[in-house]
Amino acid sequence: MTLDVERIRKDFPVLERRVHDDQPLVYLDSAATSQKPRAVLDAMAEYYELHNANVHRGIHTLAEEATALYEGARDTVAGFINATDRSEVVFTKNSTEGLNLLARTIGDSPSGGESGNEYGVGPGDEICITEMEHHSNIVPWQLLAQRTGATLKWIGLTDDGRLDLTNLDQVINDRTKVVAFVHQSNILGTLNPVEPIVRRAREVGALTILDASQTVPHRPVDLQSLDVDAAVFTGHKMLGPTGIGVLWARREVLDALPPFLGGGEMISVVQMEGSTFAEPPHKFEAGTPMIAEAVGLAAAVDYLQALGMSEVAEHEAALTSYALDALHTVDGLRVIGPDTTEQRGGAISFVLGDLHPHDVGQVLDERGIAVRVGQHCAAPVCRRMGVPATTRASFAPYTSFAEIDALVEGLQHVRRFFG
Amino acid sequence: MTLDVERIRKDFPVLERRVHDDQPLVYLDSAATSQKPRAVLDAMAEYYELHNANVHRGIHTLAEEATALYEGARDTVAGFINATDRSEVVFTKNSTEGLNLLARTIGDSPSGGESGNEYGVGPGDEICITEMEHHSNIVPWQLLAQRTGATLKWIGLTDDGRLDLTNLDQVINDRTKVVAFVHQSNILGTLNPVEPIVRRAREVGALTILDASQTVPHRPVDLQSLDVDAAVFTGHKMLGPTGIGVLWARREVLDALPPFLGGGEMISVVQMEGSTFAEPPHKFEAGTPMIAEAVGLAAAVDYLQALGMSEVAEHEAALTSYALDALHTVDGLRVIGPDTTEQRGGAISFVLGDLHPHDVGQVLDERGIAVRVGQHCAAPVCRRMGVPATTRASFAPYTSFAEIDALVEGLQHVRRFFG
Amino acid sequence: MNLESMYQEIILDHYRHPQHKGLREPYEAEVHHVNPTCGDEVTLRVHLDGGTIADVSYDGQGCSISQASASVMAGLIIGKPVGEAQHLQEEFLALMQSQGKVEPDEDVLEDAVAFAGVSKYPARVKCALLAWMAWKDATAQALASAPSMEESS
Amino acid sequence: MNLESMYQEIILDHYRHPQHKGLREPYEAEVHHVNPTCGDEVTLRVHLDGGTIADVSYDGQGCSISQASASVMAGLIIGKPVGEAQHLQEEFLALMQSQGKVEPDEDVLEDAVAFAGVSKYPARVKCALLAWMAWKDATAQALASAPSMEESS
Ligand SMILES: Cc1ncc(COP(=O)(O)O)c(C=O)c1O
Ligand SMILES: Cc1ncc(COP(=O)(O)O)c(C=O)c1O
Repeated sequence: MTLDVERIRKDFPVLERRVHDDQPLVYLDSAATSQKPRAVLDAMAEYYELHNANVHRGIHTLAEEATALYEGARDTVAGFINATDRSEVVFTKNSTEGLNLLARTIGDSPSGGESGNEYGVGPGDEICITEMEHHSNIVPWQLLAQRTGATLKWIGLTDDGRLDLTNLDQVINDRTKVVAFVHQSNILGTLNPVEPIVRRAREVGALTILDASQTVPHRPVDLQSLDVDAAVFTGHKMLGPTGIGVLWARREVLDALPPFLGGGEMISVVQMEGSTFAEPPHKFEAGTPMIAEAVGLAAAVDYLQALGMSEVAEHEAALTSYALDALHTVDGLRVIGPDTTEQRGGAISFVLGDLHPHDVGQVLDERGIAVRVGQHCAAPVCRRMGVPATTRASFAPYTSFAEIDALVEGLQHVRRFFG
Repeated sequence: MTLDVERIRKDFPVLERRVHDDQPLVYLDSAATSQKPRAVLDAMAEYYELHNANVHRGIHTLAEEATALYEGARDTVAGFINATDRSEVVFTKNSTEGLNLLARTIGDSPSGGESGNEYGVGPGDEICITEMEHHSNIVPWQLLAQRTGATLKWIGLTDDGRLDLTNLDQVINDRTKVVAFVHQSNILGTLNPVEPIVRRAREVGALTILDASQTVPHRPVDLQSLDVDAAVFTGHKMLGPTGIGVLWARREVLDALPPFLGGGEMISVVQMEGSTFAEPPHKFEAGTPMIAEAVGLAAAVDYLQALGMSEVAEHEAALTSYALDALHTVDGLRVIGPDTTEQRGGAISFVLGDLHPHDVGQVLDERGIAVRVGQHCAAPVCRRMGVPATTRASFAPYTSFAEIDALVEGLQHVRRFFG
Repeated sequence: MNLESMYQEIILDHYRHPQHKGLREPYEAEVHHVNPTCGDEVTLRVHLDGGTIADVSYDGQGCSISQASASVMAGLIIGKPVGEAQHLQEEFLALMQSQGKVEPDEDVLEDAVAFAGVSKYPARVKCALLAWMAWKDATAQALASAPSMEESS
Repeated sequence: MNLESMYQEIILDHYRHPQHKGLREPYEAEVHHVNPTCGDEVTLRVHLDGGTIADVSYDGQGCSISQASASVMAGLIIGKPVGEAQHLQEEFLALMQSQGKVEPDEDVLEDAVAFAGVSKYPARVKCALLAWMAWKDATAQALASAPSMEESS
């Protein structure tokens, strides 16, 4: 069954928006953040209008309702990614916090056997990432390496923007303690093979962390069957609100890592002299959580599941195929990243002759077309691909084929404008 | 001018709520979380329906609008607390994150002069808190002490629930590097004197951190004139949404501390080999921020400012005075914390004979009265005051005198119920 | 009225007059459990005698539900074979997690059926379970420290 | 149409034919500034000669606005006394921060008035300012390394 995009678009209020001289909005920036269906906005408004209270701490009616909604959201998310247990789902403020939570708590764990944590790192240990990571999966590991004396390594890229796995067995080796990599690149659109990387990481006993920010919103993702140890994703890219993300990790990993932030909700007994901590997931959820946001995220998951993630993936694959063909008709346009539909998602970066993406984006905007321009929080990719920046069009379930036509016409106009 | 509470109540949709057998809601749990006026919900809905985009990274219309709204929210908050500069306002997910940000980055700073950071701590150094802190201002410092070898000290309490400052000069001494204390206790209602503590901390050169979570929502707070180095507060307690808080710190403090979370937005140049960082506030705002939440928080600030913070404080002082008198008419009721209106805010804890607060709260709930029962994330206070837990009634601008009457009647009923 | 479904007379009775309360010798294991949000605490000892729960003694503070539950539990399991007591614990746990949707078996749970109403109040379920969880923990420790007993149970 | 208020012919001209571009000797200070979101970069050198901006040379990559702005700036300030150039920088900064609400003084800013339209596009203001900020930074460094010049400026 294919998606009924016209019907879907009616669920998204912002798609009625007109910009500049009454141009209808053509929103092709969903990889930066997605738009939200009314069901998500309604769920949050209903939370605030009927049930708002702090969670876990109260016995009055609103507190019980709010707690049930918040913990219910955890169940919804756990089901969506096929977690073994709801306690493996930790709510964070975004993907970035989830990755930093891991890097910080790994850094707090003394490395090596006896004294404690098997996940700790220190001098001589290596952390492996890739050259196509979002800054949020680079900088936390650089900071961890600085703090602990561990060394950061990375898997390089091929010229067409895929991971170069030829030297995988050297890059991931007996010294490697952590392998953190992106499921789908937000700039190149490349969908990475999880299996060979996880297999190699398992061989050397490294912890595997998947940045699933760009896949969970766009295709079925079963974290159990991907066999990674931990993964992150972010609500605002999956039709949900800002201010919420998810860290999922196997229960034994959450049990072994020390707490990240200290405060209300994450404790068991607090005395001035010292404290003990709650079990996961609450161990990692200090302070008043993002309650309304969790409710909104659960509504987004329900919405996506009603569409069907396979149908979403199919629709976006069709858009991508159509867009790649259409973009090739534009003179001087070069796709940065995989130029075919194989193992890639609906985020397409390109350059147009020697025009700077800023100028391209500005002229497109004047026609109501919203694309992202710049380095997309992935500066090393630009450096590697030899471009200062790119223009990127990215898709979501509400993206229509007509919007791709508008983009291509817009690009023709850009060429004329700068003559 | 006094607040027109009946008019104000109409702005809060949840106050129409009925619970159990059609009992009107009597919400006396605002210290846990406040309710939200329609203006806040509308501001967030409007953001999502018209302007939603990721911030700082785009040049298309929506991205510029979203960025302007987000950065505008920073200006609004900076004005509200009288910050010297907007770059001193860092958005966090709640107060707890702000306190942990400080504790973590202080922990990352090597202590002592030459190697770098003047704010670092190590063995021999002391951190001073008080015995009336919320767990969120205890546990981060315990964890910091554990990580660095520094020692945690605290200012004790008097029997009527005030800070015992008699030995202030010993507790804060030449070894003290950080003094972190609560402006108003969430459990006792005590309003603490900032001036003598800051004066002593300045004498010994310690960094001063104020947990203003319970004052910023309820009275005028001018952080410049309080002369602290840093302060935190949280959106959901000040008529704003969940998922957002504020860390304010003097610019030189933010400049000197290393980054907390690494990722998008907080960087200047990212290379695989190493990165440089943005200036404050962005240095401390890694990842996609809480955009809609910042917009909602700004609307909450606007709403509070329209009421007038002095008027809010006056109204809550009148409620507190009325409530203390009324509660004293209940047989066997004992106030835990200051039993007068002096230097205290609108959060009143009490015990009722030897009835457990859980039972008290449960019977009140059946009559629609929402109070908090338990340890209020301040277990050491309960231990110090010799009670296992308390029942707490707490107020906000929308709290009416009739609600306090309902509470007192409810408590009479509780006594009868348990015979 | 809902509230009376929770505060059954039998619960209030046990609360006012707790049975088997106080810490006694001998015992093979002692545990201390808390409910961090509300400050309920229980210290509980288990004394096994050849596969039988010879004594359960406890002390603590907490709300009516947690106090009454400890009292009812002690009366129910003292003198029972370990296996049967474990079965009772599971039955009680299931009842508490039922959100009021399960009809409890009075022949098995006796006075403990009075807690059925509590299962509709999620925040109070922890109170009702506090003593039971402490007992489960203590019994596991007692069995572990005396492996020969486990066989005979 | 708005867009043409930003992409004035004069800006596109400077973009297509940048003036004073390329790094030259001698110089007292060199800086490298970037705009992290979009990858714009500029390397810029300042050569002072007794209180006068003897040369400003630069290289870099970026959008039409950042490239044209560097070109216009160099043409405007080369040969000017340091104090006057600093004044120009402040005027240009004020114009860029005006959100299109200030009427620029063509007698002072000359070709740089063409950037008035850019001030309505907050995301592009950084592009227009990149070279100016680099110049300000480099000049401060050059002055610091040769304090005698500062006096004569
Ligand atoms: C005094 C005080 N500090 C800190 C906090 C923590 O706030 P949050 O849970 O929003 O992080 C609270 C409220 O829970 C509080 O009352
Ligand atoms: C692949 C990838 N990882 C991580 C992130 C960071 O997500 P957030 O900014 O929500 O933390 C993003 C998006 O910005 C992303 O595309």
